[in-house]
Amino acid sequence: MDQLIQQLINGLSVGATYALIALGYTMVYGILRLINFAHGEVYMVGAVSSYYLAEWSMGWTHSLWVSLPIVVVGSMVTCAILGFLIEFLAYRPLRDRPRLVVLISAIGVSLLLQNLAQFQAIFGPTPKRFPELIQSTPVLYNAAHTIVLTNLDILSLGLSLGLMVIMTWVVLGTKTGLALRAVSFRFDISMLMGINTGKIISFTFMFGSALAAVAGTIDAIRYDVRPLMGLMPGLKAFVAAVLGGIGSIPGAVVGGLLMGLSETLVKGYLPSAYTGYADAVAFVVLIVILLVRPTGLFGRVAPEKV
Amino acid sequence: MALLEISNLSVVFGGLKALCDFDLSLEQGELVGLIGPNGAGKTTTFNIVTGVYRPAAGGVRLGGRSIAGLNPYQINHRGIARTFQNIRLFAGMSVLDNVLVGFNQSLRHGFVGTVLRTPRHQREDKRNQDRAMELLAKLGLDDRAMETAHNLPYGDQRRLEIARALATNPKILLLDEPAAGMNPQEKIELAAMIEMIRTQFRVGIWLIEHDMKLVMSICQRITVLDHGQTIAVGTPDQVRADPRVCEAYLGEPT
Amino acid sequence: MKRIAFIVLLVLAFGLTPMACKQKSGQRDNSTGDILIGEYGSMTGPTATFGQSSHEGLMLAIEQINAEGGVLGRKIKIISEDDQSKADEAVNAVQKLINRDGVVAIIGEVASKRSLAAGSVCQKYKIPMLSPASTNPEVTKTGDYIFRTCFTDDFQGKVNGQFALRRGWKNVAILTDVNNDYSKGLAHFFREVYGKSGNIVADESYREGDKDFKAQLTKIKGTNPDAVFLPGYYTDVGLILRQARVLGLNVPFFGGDGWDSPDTLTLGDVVNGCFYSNHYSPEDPRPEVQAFLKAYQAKYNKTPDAMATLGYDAARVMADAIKRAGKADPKAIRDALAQTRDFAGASGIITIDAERNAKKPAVILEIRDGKTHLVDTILDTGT
Amino acid sequence: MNVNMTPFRRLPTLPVWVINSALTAILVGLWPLGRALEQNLNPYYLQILILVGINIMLAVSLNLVNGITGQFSLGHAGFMAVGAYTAGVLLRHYQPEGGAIVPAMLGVLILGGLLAAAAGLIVGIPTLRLQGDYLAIATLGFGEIINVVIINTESVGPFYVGGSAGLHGIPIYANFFWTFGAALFCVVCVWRLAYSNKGKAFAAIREDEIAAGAMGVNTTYYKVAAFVIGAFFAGVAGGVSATWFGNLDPESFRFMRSIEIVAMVVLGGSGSITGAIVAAILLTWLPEQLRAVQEWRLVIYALVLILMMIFRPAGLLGNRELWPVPGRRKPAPPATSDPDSRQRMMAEG
Repeated sequence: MDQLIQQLINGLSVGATYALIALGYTMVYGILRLINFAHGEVYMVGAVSSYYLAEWSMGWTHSLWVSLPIVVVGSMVTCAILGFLIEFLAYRPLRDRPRLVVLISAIGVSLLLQNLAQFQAIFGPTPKRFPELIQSTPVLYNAAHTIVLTNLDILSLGLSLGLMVIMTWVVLGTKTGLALRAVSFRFDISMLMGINTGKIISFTFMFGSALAAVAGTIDAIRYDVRPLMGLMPGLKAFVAAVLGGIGSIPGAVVGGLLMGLSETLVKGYLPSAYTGYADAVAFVVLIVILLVRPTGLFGRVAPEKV
Repeated sequence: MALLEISNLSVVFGGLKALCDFDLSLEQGELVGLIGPNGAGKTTTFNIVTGVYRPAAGGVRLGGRSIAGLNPYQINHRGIARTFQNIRLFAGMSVLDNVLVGFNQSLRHGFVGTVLRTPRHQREDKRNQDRAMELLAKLGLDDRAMETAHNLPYGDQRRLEIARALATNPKILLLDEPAAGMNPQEKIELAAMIEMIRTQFRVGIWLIEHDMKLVMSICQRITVLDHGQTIAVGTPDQVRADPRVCEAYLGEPT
Repeated sequence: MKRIAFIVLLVLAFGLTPMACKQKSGQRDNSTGDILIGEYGSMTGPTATFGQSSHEGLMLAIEQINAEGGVLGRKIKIISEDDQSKADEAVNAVQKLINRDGVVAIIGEVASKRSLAAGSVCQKYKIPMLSPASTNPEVTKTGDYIFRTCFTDDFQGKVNGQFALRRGWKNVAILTDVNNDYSKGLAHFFREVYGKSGNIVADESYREGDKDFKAQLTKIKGTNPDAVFLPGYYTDVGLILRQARVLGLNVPFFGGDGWDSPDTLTLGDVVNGCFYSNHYSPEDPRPEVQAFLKAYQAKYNKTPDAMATLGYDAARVMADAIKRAGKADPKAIRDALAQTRDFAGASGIITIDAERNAKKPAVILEIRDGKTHLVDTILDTGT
Repeated sequence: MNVNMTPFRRLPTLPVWVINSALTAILVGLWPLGRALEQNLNPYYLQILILVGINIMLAVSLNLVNGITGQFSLGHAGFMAVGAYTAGVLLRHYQPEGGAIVPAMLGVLILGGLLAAAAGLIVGIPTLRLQGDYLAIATLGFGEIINVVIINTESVGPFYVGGSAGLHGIPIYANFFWTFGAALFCVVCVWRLAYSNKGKAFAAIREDEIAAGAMGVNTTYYKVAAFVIGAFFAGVAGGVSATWFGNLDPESFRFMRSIEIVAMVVLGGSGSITGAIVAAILLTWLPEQLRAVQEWRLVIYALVLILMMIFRPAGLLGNRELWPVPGRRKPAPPATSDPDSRQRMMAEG
């Protein structure tokens, strides 16, 4: 029983990363119907920049409360700028082109970032441990120490839920959000209605990239930083977004958490011989979801064909 | 029994009855109209008959056999072809290729024959090409055969859609607002062309059209729909005289 | 029309120019000028860490050798090719090194599956290949031109099995990387030895690139092992140990030379009391070891990991073989490589046996307070 | 007679028997040509040439699915893996020799293709209900599943598969003849399917699936057919590569490989068969040329992809071919394989 609870905590903690990345996917996909293949790499850049920011800031301050905001805000700004540049340089010129073309361009960006990060002068291929800013320490545990909840588990879960609320507010409660919804609903018409669609799209990319930076920072602290760290989480987060219903903000979070849970439970409870298949779980889930309920859990229900 | 028999056809969208107890019969060589205000359920009717949507209740029978619930391509094989309200040509393909796709279902050779270019494949390819050119000639599009479909003027695109539908060798042809966007001169030509198709290809034509003049001048019978309900059936004169039709089109008489 | 001309030009420019000036394979004159040695490795891709590390060690060795005047009065020139951590690319790279650059010998790869892929090419063209770190027993079975200067999986797996038995651990859990044949190989031979009298209570796996291991660790913790065998690379060891300690899994972990890296030593408390088998101990007073550590520190400003040490030794063994061969000829170099006896490398005293594998004792190191301490030396696994 | 009005006129084409015998002659001629090349060409360039042949097969077969039928698949490397492992495992197990080599090669290549086609059928029937990006991501997922399965499979019955260590010691029987013979077969098949009356249905589905259905085209059948035929040739290409390299690494069939093939299709021009061939040659040659710039190699490759898409988004050839095709004399505008017209409307104001 204790083990099950621990595995559920493990699963939610892994899922929180997927959820944070999926939020960015869902925003960009919701508005442009584009799989931003480079999104996983933005997450990686978020981790790399927070690594450097932490090194730099801890060089002159020992206060967590000075360092942490610099790291988080700094990497969010870096990634927002990166997201803006990616959209502006690699996607915007292709706005009226078939999706396949945009996808190839996105893949190009993704390859570019991966390989630049592998340069020794930029980051290098070797995983680097995050400077000791926050240690992962158990904060809640039972007497036998069989159930452990760490500060970082709480932080990542709290952040993904908190950001979900903030995003929902941005989309539903602000003027920008209204424009965003309009653009996502009918791109062509909203342009005629005087919405600066270019600006809205830039905003979406910057916002989504900043979210990826948050995920990158948390994972950098929890795990470590490596140039290829964006590959699998990027794919799995996309699956999470589809699972939750792409375009839906709570869907991305729920999808991410479910993905984390299912992976963890497979690893934790299947006989050893089959735990190697855990990576396939994400994709089996994806295919089943797409076939049974293509709109995902929270997706808008398509007009029913009677 | 008539060639196309529709009885008690109903369809529901999210609790809303988009079509209710629709009846129609259509004979070979007949030309029947379907009119009604916007949103009356006209195109929905076409979509059900051609298999795009599935009916909630009611039957569609072609030549005595039920076709309700079949796939669009199966219904086309049984002998119903259609055009679309918003033109849906194979825009990037040539005019000729558009028509050739219509002949696709008549091909008797398989993929192996295609790859080996067997004599039968060659015969069929050549025959279809000749038939396609013949068809295009009848509709006055033969000199545009090699043009890309989306480069055609609007009226020609409408005609190409009809030619493509005729290529599938239908018994019944469903035309969804063929005159939309045409000028009066083109409409006169269209009326003549529909008449020509009806007699030369010996098909039953079922027509959705907003242009009253056109409908009244060529249709033998007319059904009027409003909010999914059939409000009038009859000859053009009968329909024109029906007070409920006037009401539907002009609003409540005051 | 312009477009077609453009394409034809492109094709000509890219495709046909070098085709036209074709040269026959390996007919470069090797008797004068620099001695060309090819190196292929994973400079990019998932295992770039190890490829680059090995490359650094190798370049240090070559630099030293050239500074001392080279071999046979000539300088050694390394031509380095990246294989992106892909087996097919490794074949392309080696083809290029042999047939376009005309190298006399090849050093590479760190990963066994790529050494196996490219090894058959080297064997075909009879160019000696010396792998610094490919541990799969199959690698040198490719042919008589393929050598290695590292342990084999069976040796190191058995060493660890024996060690676990000597420590008196009754219950051991195993955590392997399914994507990594090194890890799987070590686990396989560990089971063979340890499984005879010990009790394997859990046999879990993860996949290269995974970062969260809590699911497996929670499961392992539930089986109450005395120790955990973790035959992975140090890139994962740190993550796994830190997560294990947070979950309260406080038993010793032990593994192979994949652990050897400054990164492992700086892990702090979590790694205290853990063990790994290695080629040498940094405390070893032998001059080869101390000189290497100093030179590496001076050049790269960091402590070497196992890959760097192995790359360094591979280059030195190769240079030594060329010296003994007396000429830069592939066949002569091969014969000299096969004759390598008691070569004093940084990673131990290397003797190439009849199967073209390096024979050298393994040491077991214990990590305590950021330092390694020699606890055992095992040469013969006795099985 | 109006000179400007040039209605349909059949292009002068050679009789089919002439073409068929010419193709057979070329196929037979590949044998001595291959022998001559193998003896005289630098093995490094021969290696690249063979890779070109394998990539042509992959790009052209994927073009049938992605470019011509407009179904966005990202699982091509998965099908390639099925064919590669079939051929590799069987040849390694039975080690045919002497006179048995030719029938064995023919057998394993075809069997590999058929098993890949079967996988295509199993994957295709459910997933082809999906559209656009969803299909792409589902096929990508399928490729990853195949990879995970191979990694976790040491052996099947008496056959050794190798698991994550890869499969080694496959006899090297593939050569120039097998590679380009298979490539020729693949190109001819896809070409004839695409440019026949029957094959018009593939393009019709790309252009407008609903209209194609209403015109009597069994869209599911044709989509699955394109998928299965594409998978077949991917399997054959995998088989050739397995017995050319002599070893298989499960990692080389992951989605990055699929993406490389998609890049060839898009770079050549979606729908253009000769374009796919040109792109396959270019994208095989380019990385080898770039070895000179060492670590900048993949950075430049990535930049080429991005710049190519921005400045030549329709690919090298658009959807044209290098030479005129019967019944397609006037070039069509760049095909927009996108069923969602909304994307097209997204031009910046």
